[in-house]
This record gives sequence, structure tokens and C-alpha cells, in this order.
Amino acid sequence: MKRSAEKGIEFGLAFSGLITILTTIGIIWVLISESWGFFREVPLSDFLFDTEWTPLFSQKHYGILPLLSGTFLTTIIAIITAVPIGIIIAVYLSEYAHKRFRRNVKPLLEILAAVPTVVYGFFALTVVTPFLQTFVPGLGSFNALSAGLVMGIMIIPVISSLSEDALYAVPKSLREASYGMGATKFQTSFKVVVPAASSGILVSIILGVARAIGETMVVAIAAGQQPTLTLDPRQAVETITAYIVQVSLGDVQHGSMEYKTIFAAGITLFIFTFLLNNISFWIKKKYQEKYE
Amino acid sequence: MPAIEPELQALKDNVLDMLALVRNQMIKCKEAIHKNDVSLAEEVIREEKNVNTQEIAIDRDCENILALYTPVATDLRLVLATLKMTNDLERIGDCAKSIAKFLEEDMKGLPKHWLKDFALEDMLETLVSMLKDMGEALRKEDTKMALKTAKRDEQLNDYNRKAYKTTAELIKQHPDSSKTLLTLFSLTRDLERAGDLTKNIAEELVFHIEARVVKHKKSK
Amino acid sequence: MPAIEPELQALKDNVLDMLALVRNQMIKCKEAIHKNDVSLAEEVIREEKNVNTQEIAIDRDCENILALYTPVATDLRLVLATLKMTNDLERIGDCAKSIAKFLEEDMKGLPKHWLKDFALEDMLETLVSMLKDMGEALRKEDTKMALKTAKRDEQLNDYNRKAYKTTAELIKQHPDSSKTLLTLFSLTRDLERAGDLTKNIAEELVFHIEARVVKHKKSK
Amino acid sequence: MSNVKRNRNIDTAFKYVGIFFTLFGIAVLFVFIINILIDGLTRINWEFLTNLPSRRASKAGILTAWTGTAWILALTALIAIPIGVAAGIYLQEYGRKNRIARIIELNIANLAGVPSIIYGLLGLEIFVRLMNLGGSLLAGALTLSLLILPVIIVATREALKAVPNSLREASYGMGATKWQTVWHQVLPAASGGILTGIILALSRAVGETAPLIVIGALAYVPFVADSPLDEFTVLPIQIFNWVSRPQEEFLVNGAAAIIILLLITFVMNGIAVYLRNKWQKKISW
Amino acid sequence: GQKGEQESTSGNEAKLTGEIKIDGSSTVYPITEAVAEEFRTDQPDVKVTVGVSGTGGGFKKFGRGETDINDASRPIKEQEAAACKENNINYVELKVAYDGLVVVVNKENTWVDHFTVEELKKIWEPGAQEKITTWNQIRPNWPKEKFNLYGPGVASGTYDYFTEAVVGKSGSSRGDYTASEDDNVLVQGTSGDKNGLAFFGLAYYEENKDKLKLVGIDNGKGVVMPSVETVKNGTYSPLSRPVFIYVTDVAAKRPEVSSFVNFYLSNAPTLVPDVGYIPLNDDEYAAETAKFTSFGKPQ
Amino acid sequence: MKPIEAKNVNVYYGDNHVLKDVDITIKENSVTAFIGPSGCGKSTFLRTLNRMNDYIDGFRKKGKVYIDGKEIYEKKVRVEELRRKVGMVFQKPNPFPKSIFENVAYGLKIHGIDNKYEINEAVEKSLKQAALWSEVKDKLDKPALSLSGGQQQRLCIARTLAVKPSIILMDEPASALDPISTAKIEELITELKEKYTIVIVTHNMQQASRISDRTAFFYLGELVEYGKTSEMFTNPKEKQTENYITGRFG
Amino acid sequence: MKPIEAKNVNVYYGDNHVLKDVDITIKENSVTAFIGPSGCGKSTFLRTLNRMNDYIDGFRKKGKVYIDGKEIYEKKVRVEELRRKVGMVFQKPNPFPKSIFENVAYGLKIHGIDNKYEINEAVEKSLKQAALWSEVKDKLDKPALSLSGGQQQRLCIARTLAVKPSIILMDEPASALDPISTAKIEELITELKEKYTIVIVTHNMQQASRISDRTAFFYLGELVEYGKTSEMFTNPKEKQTENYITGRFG
Ligand SMILES: Nc1ncnc2c1ncn2[C@@H]1O[C@H](COP(=O)(O)OP(=O)(O)OP(=O)(O)O)[C@@H](O)[C@H]1O
Ligand SMILES: Nc1ncnc2c1ncn2[C@@H]1O[C@H](COP(=O)(O)OP(=O)(O)OP(=O)(O)O)[C@@H](O)[C@H]1O
Ligand SMILES: [Mg+2]
Ligand SMILES: [Mg+2]
Ligand SMILES: O=P([O-])([O-])[O-]
Repeated sequence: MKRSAEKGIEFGLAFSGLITILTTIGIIWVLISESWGFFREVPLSDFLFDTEWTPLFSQKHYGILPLLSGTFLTTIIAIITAVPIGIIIAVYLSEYAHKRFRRNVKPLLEILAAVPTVVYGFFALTVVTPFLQTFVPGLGSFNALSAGLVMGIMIIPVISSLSEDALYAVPKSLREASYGMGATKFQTSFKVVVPAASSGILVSIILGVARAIGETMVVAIAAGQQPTLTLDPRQAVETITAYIVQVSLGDVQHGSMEYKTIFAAGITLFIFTFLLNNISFWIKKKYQEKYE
Repeated sequence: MPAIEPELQALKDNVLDMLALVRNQMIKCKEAIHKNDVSLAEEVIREEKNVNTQEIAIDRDCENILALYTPVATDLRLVLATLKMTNDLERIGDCAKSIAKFLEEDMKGLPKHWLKDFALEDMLETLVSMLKDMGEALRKEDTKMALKTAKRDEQLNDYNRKAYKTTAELIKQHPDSSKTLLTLFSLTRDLERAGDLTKNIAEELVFHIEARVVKHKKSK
Repeated sequence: MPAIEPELQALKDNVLDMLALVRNQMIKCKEAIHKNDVSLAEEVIREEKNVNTQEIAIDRDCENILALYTPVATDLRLVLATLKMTNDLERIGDCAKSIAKFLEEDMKGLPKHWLKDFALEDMLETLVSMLKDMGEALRKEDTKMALKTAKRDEQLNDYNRKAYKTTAELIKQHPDSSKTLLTLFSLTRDLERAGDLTKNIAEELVFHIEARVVKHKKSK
Repeated sequence: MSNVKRNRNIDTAFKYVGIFFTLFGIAVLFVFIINILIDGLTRINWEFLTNLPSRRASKAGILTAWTGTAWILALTALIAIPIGVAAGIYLQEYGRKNRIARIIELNIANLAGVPSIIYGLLGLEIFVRLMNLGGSLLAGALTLSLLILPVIIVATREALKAVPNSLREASYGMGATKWQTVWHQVLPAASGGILTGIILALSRAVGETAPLIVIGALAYVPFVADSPLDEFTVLPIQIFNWVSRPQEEFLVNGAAAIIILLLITFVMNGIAVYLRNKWQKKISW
Repeated sequence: GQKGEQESTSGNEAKLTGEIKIDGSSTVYPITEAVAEEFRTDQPDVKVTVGVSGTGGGFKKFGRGETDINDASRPIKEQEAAACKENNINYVELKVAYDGLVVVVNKENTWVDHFTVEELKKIWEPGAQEKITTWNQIRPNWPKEKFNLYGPGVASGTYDYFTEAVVGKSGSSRGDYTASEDDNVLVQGTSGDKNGLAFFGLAYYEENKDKLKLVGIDNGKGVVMPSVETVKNGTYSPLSRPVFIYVTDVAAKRPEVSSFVNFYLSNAPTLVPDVGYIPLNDDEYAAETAKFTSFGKPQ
Repeated sequence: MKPIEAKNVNVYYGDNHVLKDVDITIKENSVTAFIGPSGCGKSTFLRTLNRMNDYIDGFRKKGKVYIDGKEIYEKKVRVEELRRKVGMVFQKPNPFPKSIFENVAYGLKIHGIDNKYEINEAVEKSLKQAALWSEVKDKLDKPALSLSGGQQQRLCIARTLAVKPSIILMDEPASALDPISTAKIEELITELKEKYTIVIVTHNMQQASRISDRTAFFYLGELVEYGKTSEMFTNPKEKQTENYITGRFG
Repeated sequence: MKPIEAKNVNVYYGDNHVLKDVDITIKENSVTAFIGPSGCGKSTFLRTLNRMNDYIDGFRKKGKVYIDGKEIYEKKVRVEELRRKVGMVFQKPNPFPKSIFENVAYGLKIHGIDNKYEINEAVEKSLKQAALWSEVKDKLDKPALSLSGGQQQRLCIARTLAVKPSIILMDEPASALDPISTAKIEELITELKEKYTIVIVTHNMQQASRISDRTAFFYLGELVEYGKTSEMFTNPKEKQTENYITGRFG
């Protein structure tokens, strides 16, 4: 009686866990069933190695590389912006700042992550780009740089907040050990606390990267929607997500080849995030083995 | 209340019991002389075992307390003092046995006044009262009283000193009984020594209570 | 190596030292008789202080070890055995002092053969050799050897028994020297008792090593 | 020694760098907020909150939008919280450390990285079409639930992980069953962390636009929904719609709506922060 | 499922109830929204909802019978029509307004006065990609500076229409221009870029006149500046296009829907300009009304 | 009566053979101490006695464990019932983050007792038994975590007593406490043994010697010696035991 | 020489008066133990000696603390230098999550030593001093956390020795360890006192008695008694001390 209730509960819980699997299956199913048609018409080699992505133009090219490079470029810029600043803020808040300052500032910063991304998009377009144009030659109205930077600002709180959590969780005893040997705060922070929290910091960075990769509105608004295969941050680029929104919100005939491209792009993105997650998983595991 | 407390209390009680036992032996010896009753002496001999058993039991208790409760400071001194006291008491018990043995073997054939001459009864009387007071002092943990009681061993020393003369004279008078007389002489020495041992007990008490070693102080 | 180890080693060494000291006292007494040299006896009296000091020092060490290192099992038994041994040794030392005192006061005026008659030198010889062997046994922690050595106290008992006769006869012959003779008689008793104490040391060793209480076994 | 001095200087320098960047972050936030406030604050009044959408910017209100958002929030919470927490519990407390558990774990990490628009496509196929819910609140809430499920599951697991094992052992030791232990001890002890995670996840759901447009959330809804099967619009869609209009006044409306949306997010984050602080204070093992 | 209830089957004055589901083009949305809003004062109990899935997204739902009316910024395509047929959905196409496309340059651009259609084609045709990049390639006396192109996203109906009108084939253009689905973004882009050149809906220009310079189009009959008039009378060609609503036959039979559509067509002349679009001529509206009436009749 | 009897118990964690042929009979109403160097299997054996090892991955057991004469690893045994009968107190005080009252009442509620009066009674009684009542009676609704470490540990004991166990297992219950709290716990244990059978793991040999009646010395997974505590600490039979208790090791 | 001299030290945490008029002079090359009930201020006083309390909110101090004759709370004192001279070992072994080598080399690097040869030398020497060299010499690049608790604590001591302190403060350095590891640490402390002045806080009175030359008994923030350990444990002068060490308290 008691036992069967236990079993029932366990089953219910397991079923809830299963829903996530079903979701993934659903996603994969939707992605594959729609992109099936796409890959029947477009050879995989074209998809992977063609350097142009123009499925909506009359001269159609289906090379995913420009979208990948756009995604890559904006993400890298965002990460380069957010990681150092995020970590500096995290270290400052966790190691230097007064408790009260930390308590008040941290949620404030977290709000940055909660601002609707549309707002960031316009911020990039109307504030950051004109500002950058004053000293970056050849910077277009739409460019990867500005979008990347703003995306970086947007994910600063993701990194700083989660990193700060990780830093804060480092036992006080480690800090005391370092101070006890005559280390300064700076030395203690960067030689002991940060390395000790590195797995947590890494996770925060990966979450930041995931957010940057998956981010849509900022890039759709500020980076332009021009799939160019370039690594020049001054150029307008298009990311995979921007492309997906562009098409799925646009006036494309459903079921057409053009429509199917968004699933091909989507599955690429999915594989991409999948790889990223696996790498982070692997890193985390390696770390755990080493230090726990 | 720490767990050691009841153990220490039991230890103290046992020492007092042992002291009472030994004192009882002495009283019986005294009575035996007084009443000329050999059976009392026999009793003392029979009971000597008990004293030994008691000593071994208390020593064992001390060992257990030391092994199990790690006493320090005053607690530790109590245990150490107890160890020494039982040793002393056992030797006093031996003395009672020697007297009893002598009484058992020789009292019947003995000229009455010899015992008087050696003041055996008086010595026993003194010792018994010393032991009584010492027991009191132990119970009250009263070092002053203990030391005062210990002083009375002088009386026993005096008796013993006198015994030399008595022995020499009596041997001259009764050369055939010289062995008996020498034994009597030995007994006075034993009783004198029992007084010393009683004094030792007082010293142990001082050590326990005041952490002062008074032993050998005088002798230096 | 636990911290207690060197402390225990020091304790053992000190006991052996004390034993050596006491034995030395006895040797000096023997030599004093043999060489008719009062100065040796005086030395013994002077040195008696050292024995007492040694006893107090060792007792204090034991107390410290008990208070600071919480010994258990064999370590604890070693400390307890040591406490008893020093007590025994001190009493043996007392005996040496008594002999030395007698020699100092009375040796000069003494007829030579009296000492022979009481076999004082032989008794001392026996005791010294017993102490030597007992020291060896302690060092080696050899309980068999210790018990074997302890058996030799019978010899001392025999000498003591003979002393009764000797005393009685000599008092008859020299009634004026009766006090001296009685003192000699007492000394044989003391030496006999020193033998008992040596035996006790053996028993303590057995207790330390084998956790067996052999004391009072025989007497029951 | 110059070495000590140098180290001290570095230390001080870093302190100022830290302050600078922290304040920079806050400054950006204020720039946003002030910007938006300047643009939209004048537009906010009672009518704005209670009017229906209109072609005239000055008459247009967000009644249906914010009620839609409230509906979506409630329904999403209702769906996602039990499932997410249950799944989190299963994985952390029940799941053995085997391959399947690892796959589920990895799978959840992957789901967290899937762009929201793809969830929209999934919702369209599954809920709108397959389950025939149409572009209803329920379909939207289900879609958003799937979207935030990974976040809730991860937060739940982290919170459960932080509950010391000694608490579980204490409960088992008294003869409690696994579920009793989870229900009476582990969950309450982890509730702060779980709630924080839930609220952060919901505040993400509040801001989502794209997936709801894909499943067919509407732009013009002149009535407040009264059942989960009604059609709906939400604030982000209204904002998106307004800011893409040519007329300046609609941009102002958009800014005003953004203020409302931010307000909702702030309140939710505030609750999360409050819960987190309370939780951190209370539980100090 | 349609929930339309018919409490009274006759009479215009009758209070109607029911629900009308509209989805589709975001371009047409403002017009439909305005109509729906006004319709509410007439028939407050009819629930009209309007979505913005885009013309294509809208047709997909429309073709499945999920919506009653679809807003469209272009005519239905073959595949979409086939889907309707497959699901037994008959529909009528009603033109409701015109949307003009404007070509603009930056305010600081002093050299461009007008473009011919040929010139536009030269700029935008696919072959121009990476070849035609400077102003002087268009007209030699223009400066030898790189121009930057802005335009609506390639997935939008506006883009389709522009390419069809200028290049000659829908979806055929160069790829190296900056696109955004949001026309306000294009306004922003062009107004901040001295060498910017963009095209987008007329309404957006109207709202941002002060930031941009409008460029006239010479389609062989002289330079025409886009305006309500020129669009309405058809002289601004080829860059003006009609926008539509599509109504299914099932829905058209429901009184609230037919009442709504009629309301739409009869109020369009006032409401269309109100939201920045260009109305048809009255005749044209009459024709559309007639088309709808005849469609509603049982065949 | 033999409340606990282990026969030939072998325990493995995966390939790690942690307990080897442990045979022991534990007496009723007595305190039995398990001592031994770290990792020798004391905790493992203790937890084997109420099946707290069940949840550990890779745990395997051979041999038999009888509690009150019944094999506890048999299929039909309800592990919850077993644990109710064989209570457990842990190294670090681990009160539930609830009120003092709730902590003690938890076990009762879990076992289906919901009569308020009955619960109140039982809570008071357990707290009294655990010598905590006088200290907490005025603040039963205060959070248990606001108590001092020693009080928390006594609360944990009270909590265990509330479900009326007959055996109480304690895994280093005082090792996280200061000497004064430790003394209180030890006193409590000594009092409790009149009604309960207590098994305690301790690293503190002085503690084992002070409070236990019998001591079991484990080494490398084997039960090297088991006997009266007083004997063990004055005259252990095995050389290994002697070496361990006198600090001569390795 | 008087390596440590405290004069009239009073410490407050906010309004909490934690140390009251503590006056103490600690001898060179000796082990001094601080004992006393929980919360009496032992740790606080210890941490006052190398200013580890500086970072604690609300910490205030009156009175003077001299190390090697210099007042350490003076403005011009460089706290990093002070802490280098006055090393500290903590209750729970807290090695950095780095390799064994890195742990010991950390202090050297921090103080600007980057000559590889010099560092290698110093690491080896410190590990030898800490009696750990033979156990770890073949795995210097293994993570420190892979060591056992006792080894970790010796590593922490080695790490402290590496920066050549003259004084080592230890706050319950063995309380988290099993008896065998504890014995090793105690032995090490006894060896180290030949070269260092060692102050150790301990809850374990047996430990204090075993290893220290002098003992200071704190109670309620006051230094009640300070003297030779052997005297303290056989014949303490103050009744409070006697009560505490014999377990009669409160
Ligand atoms: N969950 C586990 N999984 C695998 N091995 C374990 C586990 N728990 C303990 N062990 C191993 O089992 C052995 C015995 O552990 P146990 O905890 O019983 O020792 P212990 O005597 O209680 O030690 P301590 O005194 O340190 O608590 C150890 O070698 C340990 O490494
Ligand atoms: N950071 C702090 N803030 C406020 N008060 C504190 C702080 N640290 C300690 N205290 C208080 O100071 C007093 C002394 O604490 P301290 O840690 O020095 O005691 P202790 O003797 O080391 O105790 P324990 O033996 O438990 O380690 C206690 O009353 C404690 O509550
Ligand atoms: Mg254990
Ligand atoms: Mg402390
Ligand atoms: O939304 P549109 O179809 O008009 O681009």
C-alpha cells in the first residue's frame, strides 16, 4: 500500500523527466521532417562548403558558412566583451566590495539580463553604432561589432552573476590560507579563488555563449540581415537565429523550399549547441575528476 | 556532573572501608589481649585475606579509572594518593596479622605481665584511635586534622624505644623464652611502623588536597 | 613514535638508576663492614637524601605522564608499576640507612665476630646480588628472571630466622650490650624485609608485562 | 621591499578597475531605463492600461496585452512548475547515475541552448496543429512551458544538490520513505533555490515574442480572455508591433509598454532576489 | 472550428455575435486593425481578432481553414492556392488599398535627384553583386564613392514586390545589401549613412520626411515623385502595389463576416489614409464590394 | 536477548572489500563502542545495521544481520520499519531546517500519527529524555538551527527517541562538538543505555573508554577484538589493539 | 627574546566584547596551547596575532600586540609582511585546489620569488620539514586534494613553512583528523618547535597536555590562567581552570 504509492510517485516523477526527452524528440522530429526535403534537394556538400547563402533570391545558394560566420563573429565579440568585464565585476563584488554593496548591486546587474532584447537591439542601432562610427573607420550602420558589443553587455550579468555565485561558494578557508601566507587580495583572488571557482566560471561563460548564440532580436536589428562570409566586425552579417526569425516571421510560402531552409539552419544551430554543450560537459567532468 | 565523579566517590568509599577493616583488625587484636581471647586473634588471621582482596580491588579500580577516565589535577592526585594509601593500609593489615599470629601461638603460655611490659595493648589503643581519626580526616578531606593525628605516631615511637629495655631485661630473666620475647620486640617495632604508615596516609591526603608533597620533608 | 615513548623510556631509566643507587648503598654498607670503614657508612647516610629525591622525582614524573599523556594498557601498567617500585626501593634505601646508622654509631666498639654471627655481610651480599639481577630483569623486562631472583629472598628469611637464636644467646652472654644486639636483630629483620620488597619489584614487573597480579597470591 | 609595494599597487589598481566596470554595468542599465522612461513615461496612465488596441496611438491601450501576459504567466507557471520540479526531483533524487540519467542531463543542457523560435515551430506543430488547440492561451503556455522547462529543471537540481545529504540521511534514519524524505525535508529546504529558478524562468517567458508569434498569438485582440482556450496577445507582441510602425506616437506607446514589461520583470526579479536572500540567510548548514 | 452563431438571420440592424479570425500580412495589419476597431462600435459583440503571421504564414492557416480572413500584401501563390483547394476552401480576393514603395537616400546626398527604373535595376539586379558598388558606376558624374544598400528582408512581401517590379523577377536581386524586417530600422540605417540608399513603404517615409531625401522614379514617362495622388492615379509606377484581404466561402456565409467585409470596403476610403496607406478609387471599392456580394451568393 | 547479531558479514563497495567476516553479538541495554583507524569500516558496519547503506551505489553484502532475531536483509522486511526500530544519530548535528517542535514531531507524522495531543506528549517526553526540555520548552517553535551545536545534537537524539526505537546507532555523535557539549552528550548516552541498546562509532578513544561497556576494535575491515571496555583499555588481548589504543601505529 | 607580547588586548565584534584585557608573553621556540570552552575567544586572539581579523566586519581592537618587539597594528606595518612572518594553519586542511608542488610554491611566488631552482629547493625543504616529502616526492604534480586529510594538513604546514615564518599559529589543526593523522601532526609540532614559536588552539585537552610547553586557559574572553602545561594539568592555580580540565563545568 505504502509501497505502491511510492512506486506510483516515482513513476510520475520519471514521466516528468521523460517530457524533456519527448521535447527533444519533438524538436528533432520537427527539424528533421522539415529539413528532410531540403537535404533531398541540396547536396550536403553544397550546404557545408558553398560560401553563399541566398535561398530567397532567384539565384539560390545554400551554403551555411556565411550564417555560421555571422553567428561566430557576433558571439566572439560578445564573449570578448563580456568575459573579462563579467569576471572583473564578479571578482570585485565577491572579493572586494562590501557585503551591502554586493547585495544591492548584484540584482541590479541581473536586471540587465531581463531587459527585453528588442530594447538592446535599438540601443545598439541608435546609440552604440553612431558612437562607434565616430572612431571606427568604415563602420556600416549595420555591423557585427555593435551587435556583438551590445550582446556582450547583455550577457555580462549572466557571467558576472553566475561567476560571482561560484566565487562566493569558494570556501572562506582557502582565502584565509592565502591571506595567512601574506598574499594581497588581488593575488588571493586571481591565484586561488578564481582557479578554485573555474568550473563554475566556465559554466557561466558557456551559458553566456549559449545565450549569445541563441540571441535573436539584437542581431536581427543591429547586425543587418546580410549573410556575408566575413570575419570583419565592421561588416553587416546575419546569424542563424536572425535568419530563422527573418523567414519565419516573413512572407514566405510555407512548405516551399525557402521555408525549409529555416529548418536546415535550425538543425545546424541545434548541432552546434549540442556540440558546445558536450564540450562543456566534458570539461566539467574533467575538472571534477581532478579536484573533487 | 562528569562521568568520573561517581567512580571517584566509590574509590573514596572503598578506601574508607579498607581503613575501617584494618582498624577493626587492630581492635580485635586489642580485644584479644584484653579478653585473653585467642578466637579473636584467629578471626583476624582469617580476615587478613579480605584486606588483601580489598587492596587488589582498589588498585584495579584505580587502574581502570586511569585507563578509562583520564583524570587530571585533583582527580589524578586522588587516584595516586589512593594507590599509596591502600599500600600503606595493607601493610598495617600485615602488622595486625603478625600480632594476631603471635597471640594465637604464644598468648596462652605467656606470663600476663609481659604483654603489659611491652605495652602492646596501649600501642594498639593508640593506633586504633589514630586510625579512627585518620578515617575521619579522610572523609572530611581535612588535612590539618590528618597531620595532627599523624603526629601521634611519636607516642608509638616512644613505646617502641622503651621496648628495647624491656626486651633486654626480660631476656636476661627468662633466657628460655628469648624467642618469644624477641617476637614481642618485633611486634612493637611493627606497631611503630604502622604508626609511620598511618602518618604516610596523612601525607597522601595532603598531596591529594593541596598538591604538596610532605613526604621525606621532615627527614631531610 | 608516540610522544609518550621517550617519557616512558626515561621513566624506566630513572627506576633503574634508583635501583642502582639503592644497590650501591647496600654495597657500601657491605664494604663498610668488610673493610671496617665507618666513612663508607657515613657516605650512605649522606646519600640517603638522593634516594628520597629520586623517589619524589619519579613519582612526579609518573604523575605528569598520567596527567599529560593519558597512558593506557601496558603504558599505564608501566607507570603504576613504577609508582610501586619506587616506593619499594625507597624502603630498601631506608634499610640501608638503618644499617649505615648502626655501623656509624656502633661498629667501632663492636666485637668483630658479632657481625659475622648475625651474618650481616652475607645478607647484604645476597641482597646486593638480588638487586643486581632484578635490575637486569627490569632492563630486559624478563619476568621469569625476576621471579627466579625473587625466590632468593628465602635465603634472607633463613638468615633472619637464625638471628633469633643468635640474639638470644648473645644477650645472655653480653647483657650490657643488649640494646646493640637488639638493634642488630632489627637490622636482620629489615634486611629480610628488603628481600620481600625486592620480591615485590618482581611482582610489579610481572604486572607491567603480563598484566597479572601475583601479589598476595602466595599468601592466600 | 619593492615587491610588497608593487603587489599592493596592483591590488589598489584592481579595486578601481572593479568599481569602474561594476558602475559601468549599472550605468548602462540606467541609460536604458532613463531612455525608456523619457520616451514612454508620459504615455503611461490609467487609460493606457485599460484601453483596447487602436489605430490611434493616443487611444491605444494594452489591456488585452497585459491581461494576456498575466494569463500566459499563470498558465505557464501551472504547467511548467510541477513538471519541471518533478523532473528535477527525479533526476537528482531518484535517477541512478547511469547512462540514461546522463543522457537526460545532457539533453536538458541542450534544450536550454535551443533558440526560442524553434520552440515556436515545435509548439505550432504539436499544440496548435496536432492537439488542435489553435492559437490559444493554452497552446502558448504549453509552448513557453517547454521553453522554460530546462531552466526550471536545472535550477531545481542545483537547489536540491545544495541540500546536504545529512538531511536525507536523518530522514531515512527515522524510517521515512524516499518520497516522504523528499516531500517533507528536501523540497522545503531547497524551496528558496527552486523558487528563484522558477521566477527567473518565468520572467524569461514573459519577455518571449518570437515563439508566440509563430504559434499564432494575435496582435489585435479587442477582448480580455476568459478561458485558456481563448485567443490572446501579450505585451512583447504588442511592443514588437508598435515599434515597427512608422508613426512616432506608436514608438512612444512601445516605450510605455516596455516600461510596463520591465516593471513586471523587475517585480519578479525582486521577488527572486528576496527569496534568495532569505534562503541564504536561513539555511546555513 | 468556427463558433459563429446566427441568432438572427436577417436585417442589418440586428445585433450580431460570433468571432472573426483574421491573420496574415503585417503590412495590411494596420488597415484591418483600424477597420476592426471601428467595426466594434457597430457590432460590439462580434469578436474580431487580427494576427500578424505574415502573408505566407497567414495563407498557411487560411489554407487549412483555421482563419476566416487573410491579410495579404501580395496575391496568393500557386502552392498556397493548391493547398486551399485540397482542403476544399474557396476564397475571394479583395483589393483593399495601395502601398507605395519609396526609394530614399541620405539627406546629405546632394547628387541623386532621381533614378530611372533601368538604373534601379542596374543597382539591384543579381549580377550587380560586388560589381556595381560605387555611385559613378550608375551615372558617371556621381561621386566615386561606395554606396550602401538597405532594404526589407528577403522574406518580406515588400521585397518580393520590389524585385519583381524593378528586376523583373520576384526574389531576384543582389545579396549584398543590408536587410531588416523592421522598416524603422531601415530608416535609421539610411539616415545615418551618407552613402545610404534604401527602399521601403511610403508610410515610413511620410513619418520620417525630415530625416530622408526622397528620390523620384523615371519610368520612361518622366520623373514621378511618390505621393498619395501619384500612387492612387497609377502614375507612380511600377513601385506601388495593391494589398488584399482573402475571405473563405464558409466564412462569407456567416452574417458577422459578411457584415465585417462590407464594413471594411465601405469604410476603407477613410480608414486607409488614416493609417498611412493609399485607398483605391471609389469605383474600385464598388467593384470589390460587388465581387464580394456575388461571391457570397450561393452558386 | 540479543538485539543485534551479525554473522559473517562481508561488505563490498564495488570491488572494494570493506568489511571482512565480521561476527559480533551486541548486548541489550549497553553501550558498545566501535573504534579503529579511519577507513577501517566502522561507519560502514554501523550503517549496515539499519540498512542505511542501501542507497549507496555499488553496495553489496554477504552474511546475515539479525535484529531481535530477525534477518533484516530479507526481502519482506520493510526497511522503514527497521529504521524506526534502529534509530540513527550522525556525526554532524543535522536538524531539519524547521522548528524544534517540527523536528521531533517529524518521525511521528511520518509514521502516521496525527493525533495532536499524542504528538505533543511524545515531543515533550522525547525532549525530556534527551535532557533538552528545560532549555527549549519556551521556544519550541523557534528554528532548530538557532540552537547551539550541542543542543542541536541533543535535538537529533530527541528526534530519534520520539519514534521509540529500541536500538540507537551513533556515528561519531560528538566529534563536531566542543568538550562541554561533548560531556553533555556522553552523559546523555550513559543515561539512555538503561532503556536502549546503543552502538557508537568514535574516533576518540577516551570517549570510548569513558562511556562504553564493550568496545569493538576494527582494523582494515576486520573485527580484531571485541570485549569489555575496561579490559580493552587496561589489558587488550591483541597486539594490534594495544598498539592502536596506546598510539603506536603504522 | 619575546616573539609575542600582548598588552591589555581587548577585542570587540560590533558590540560584542570578545576579549578582555588579555596580557600574555609567549616564549620563543616553544609550543603554547590555548584552551577554553567554545566561544571564549581563543580563535579570535590567535587571529589577532597576525591580523587575520582585519577583514571581519565590526572588528575593533584596543591594547597592543608586539611581535618581535614591534607593534603590529601600527599604520606603517605591512600586513602581508607580518603574515609572512606569522604563518597560520587552520582547523580544516585547506590546500589550494592545485598540485602539491604549486601549493608549497604558492607563497614563494606570491612574494616575488621566481627563480625555478630556488623554488624547487624550498619546496623540497619545506616538505621534508613537514615530514611529508617521502610520501609525496613521486607525485608532486598530483592534485593536493587527492591526499588524505592528515597529509593535506601536513601539506598546509609545509606551505606555511615555505615562506620562512618565525611564528606559526594553528587553530585546531588536528580536530578534523583521525587519531593516527593527529599523532603525526602532534609529532611534527613537537619537532618544529625547535625552530619555530608555535601557538596552537585546541579543544582537545589531552592534545594540549601532550604537546604544549605552556598552556593558556581562556574563559569568557579573559585569560584566566597561563603557565607551564605540566603544572596546569596536575595542579592548576585557578579553580575555573581545574573545573574545566577535569570536566566539571557549568
Ligand atoms: N560510498 C562509498 N563508496 C565507496 N567506498 C566507500 C564509500 N563509503 C566508504 N567507502 C570506503 O569504505 C571503507 C570504509 O569506510 P568507512 O566510512 O566505513 O570507514 P570508517 O571506519 O567509518 O572511517 P572514518 O573513521 O574515517 O569514518 C573506506 O575505505 C572507504 O573509502
Ligand atoms: N566574525 C564574527 N563576528 C561577530 N562575532 C564573532 C565573529 N567570530 C566570532 N565571534 C564571537 O566572538 C566570540 C569568540 O569567538 P571565537 O571564535 O574566538 O571563540 P573560540 O574560543 O575560538 O571558540 P571555538 O572553540 O568554538 O572555536 C564568540 O562569542 C563568537 O560568537
Ligand atoms: Mg566513519
Ligand atoms: Mg575557534
Ligand atoms: O507581413 P508582410 O507579408 O506584409 O511582409
